[in-house]
Amino acid sequence: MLDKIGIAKRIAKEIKDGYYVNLGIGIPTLVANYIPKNMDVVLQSENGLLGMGPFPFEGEEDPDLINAGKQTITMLPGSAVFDSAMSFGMIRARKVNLTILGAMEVSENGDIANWKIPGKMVKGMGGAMDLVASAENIIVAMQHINKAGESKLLPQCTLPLTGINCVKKIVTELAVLDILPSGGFKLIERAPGISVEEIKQATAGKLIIEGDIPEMVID
Amino acid sequence: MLDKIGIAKRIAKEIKDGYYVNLGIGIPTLVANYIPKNMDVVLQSENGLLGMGPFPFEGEEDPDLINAGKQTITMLPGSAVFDSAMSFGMIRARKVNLTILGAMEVSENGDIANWKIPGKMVKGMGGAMDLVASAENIIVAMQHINKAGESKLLPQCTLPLTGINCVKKIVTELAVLDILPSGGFKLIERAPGISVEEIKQATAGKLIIEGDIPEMVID
Amino acid sequence: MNKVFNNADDAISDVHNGAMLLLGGFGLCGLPENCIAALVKKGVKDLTCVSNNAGVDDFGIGLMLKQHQVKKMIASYVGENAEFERQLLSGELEVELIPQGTLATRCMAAGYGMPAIFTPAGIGTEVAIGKEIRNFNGKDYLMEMAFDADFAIVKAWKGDTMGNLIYRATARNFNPAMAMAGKITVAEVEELVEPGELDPDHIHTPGIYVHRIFQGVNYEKRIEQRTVRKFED
Amino acid sequence: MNKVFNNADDAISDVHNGAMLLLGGFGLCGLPENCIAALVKKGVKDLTCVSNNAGVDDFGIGLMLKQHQVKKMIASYVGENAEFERQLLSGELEVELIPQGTLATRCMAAGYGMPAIFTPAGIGTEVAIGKEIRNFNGKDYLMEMAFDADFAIVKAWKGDTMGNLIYRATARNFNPAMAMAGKITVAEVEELVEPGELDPDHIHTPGIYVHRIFQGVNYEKRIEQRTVRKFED
Repeated sequence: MLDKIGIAKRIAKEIKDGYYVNLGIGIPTLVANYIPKNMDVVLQSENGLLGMGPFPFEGEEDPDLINAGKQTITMLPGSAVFDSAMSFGMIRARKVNLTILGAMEVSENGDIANWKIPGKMVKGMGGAMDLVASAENIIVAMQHINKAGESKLLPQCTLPLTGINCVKKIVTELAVLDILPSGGFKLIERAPGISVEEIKQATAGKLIIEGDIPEMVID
Repeated sequence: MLDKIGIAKRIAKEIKDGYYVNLGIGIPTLVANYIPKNMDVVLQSENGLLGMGPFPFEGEEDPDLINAGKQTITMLPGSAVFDSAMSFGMIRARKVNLTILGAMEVSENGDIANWKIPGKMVKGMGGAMDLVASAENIIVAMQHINKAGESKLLPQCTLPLTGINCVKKIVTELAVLDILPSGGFKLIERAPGISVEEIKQATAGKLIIEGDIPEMVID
Repeated sequence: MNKVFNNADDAISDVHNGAMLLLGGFGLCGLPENCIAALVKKGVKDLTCVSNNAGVDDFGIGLMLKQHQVKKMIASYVGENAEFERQLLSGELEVELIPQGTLATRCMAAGYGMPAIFTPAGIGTEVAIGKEIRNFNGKDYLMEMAFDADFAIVKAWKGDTMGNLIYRATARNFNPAMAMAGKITVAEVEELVEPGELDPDHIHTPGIYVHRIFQGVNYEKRIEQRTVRKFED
Repeated sequence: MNKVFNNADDAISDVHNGAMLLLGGFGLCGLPENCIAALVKKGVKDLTCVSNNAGVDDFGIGLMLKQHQVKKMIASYVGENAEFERQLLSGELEVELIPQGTLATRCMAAGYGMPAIFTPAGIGTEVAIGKEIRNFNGKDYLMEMAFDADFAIVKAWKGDTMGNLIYRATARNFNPAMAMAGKITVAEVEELVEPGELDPDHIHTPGIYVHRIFQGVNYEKRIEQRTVRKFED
């Protein structure tokens, strides 16, 4: 079973040289730490920055320089700043190659719910609806099972949707799964020590298993 | 009767302190020379400049700095450069207070034709259609009569239109006329030495004359 | 043409009860702090505020919420504010949550004279309810309307007396799109300079969009999430 | 990620016959001179060229027209070119004239992922024929579609190896909107620098929009209308 860092490391393997990547809050943010050093990857922060760098050293925080999670950050050489309208313009125009975000639920046809739980205080969708509606390639980092022990990979989402037919791949503590254009969670890899049977048990939506499913390799 | 400079001088009197003004090619360009010195007026050039200054001194021409007529120009202190999309954005959003342009024909309901003559080589509308469709306040600088001796102030335009219901005021060699919202050329002023009768003769569209028509005062 | 005001009080003196305001900033970054303080002092009420966030309890728009000055909040994310939550749950405050890109683009549309824009954000969700959906090249888009706000209130780094604005780093965020979108746009700047001191190629918001400008004072620039790394990292 | 090309020939080597190109520049100002020369040298044919103007007889797109490389020209104003006129009248060249703001905004729409925009330009004229008209708040607008071009070819003043671009004065014009709009965007710059040498706040076109970049050579920067005043003025 993967911990959060394991999920982040596995997702980092999906990143290719030259990619522009938008990382959501939570586990996706951790992915930045595991991008191979020999790759040129540019992180987009939807509040208006390309080329986001690591957190600043203590005492070097700049209140004018934050990421979409409102955290103080730095800029790398070659950064560009732009306004929110252009930021979502480039997102809508599919210039961002990969979007990684968390989810409460994902359905077997790629719908995603990650912004609202009925009965709880609603904080808002922020940029998530823009990102999922526009991105060409969306990977979701999430737990396979919620705290009540129920699967979060469902035939249909039960929570209010953030977007439809958009998620391409899911990495959980148990598995890597592709969502097929025709529908269904296609099992690609098992987490270390996890059996296909355990993944079956944890997946409420249509699970597609073809041939041997390799165990994932993480450095 | 006014010459071109007279028309430009008379139009300059319509400019108010603080105005942002777009000047078309021809007589409208001359208007810049007669804006009262004590007024802060900013000229917009739709190729992407606010704060257009006079022509450069000889030898100081900058090929990267031209106006919408492709003439070499200068920038005044407080200028701002922007791209064509924003330039027409601010035009469409009616941030430009006054647009002055030439015309081949104007109709009594404010339609304007100034871009195309059937049978002649068509050069294109440039930014004229955007300007006339968007501007809040349009003054046309034109000759009252064409070379064939026919009125250019018509019940309806005969040439292909540039825009409809848009012209607010006309200054010709003979007169200043407002176009009323309900239609009609309302005579406001006569050019020096021109009689109301002469203006009547030269105006094919509906001419509205109320009371005494003063002769215009130009410095 | 005099666009220069002495201070925030003067620049927002005619903001009326019931006005619709666009307020720049992302979280607490790039906030028009002086204008918000002046609005609180003035006590103007029944405002509709469009801003990406609603501040925190004791900073930003949170200060206006505490005084019950906001009737309706249009935002994309409002998570950091207990008083906001209380007013929302009690029904005192009306809240419309919209996607962040839609918020930015509806501002830009106003500034670019486009009455409506098309975006895929919200298709298939509750955001789409009651809105026109249109298919282009096989993809569905929502038609979203340009904002029609009485005032846009923004913060820039530098500005000149003609209203030209330059922002710094990610304090830019919603400020340029909102600056273009106000019937009256009020800009507060950290440094107000004379015409000619800003490079025309560096200006982010041309002065034609800005009606009032003043040099702000005592910027707090509070940090919402102070995240750092140690030197040994 | 290597976006840097040696020269224009390499950067446009895969422009195919029949391609649709967006070409930056206004008149002869801010023209991608090196790329145009390379396109002429390559002899690629049946191009659809979108550009505000069509150059003059012996400069700019005029050079491509002379070689009969352009099948269709989409422009707002084409007045300065005798060969253009000859080809148009003989039916060799197809021409679509569109309002200048519509041209710019259709580029921007592509770069902002908006399939269509609304503009009042052309309402009541022949430009409106066959197009959808829509009324918002009592005013009619045309719906105009975003361009869907194979290549955008632009010229900037400075750029870095990550594709970030800065333009100079009114040589900016259509270049930024077109740079955003190409499926492949090729940028030629007068000076190519390393990442970090451009101030992130000064960048006009973020590198994410630019796929190829090279440092151009031998810029002629011809002036179309040399207008000057005498010192005694």
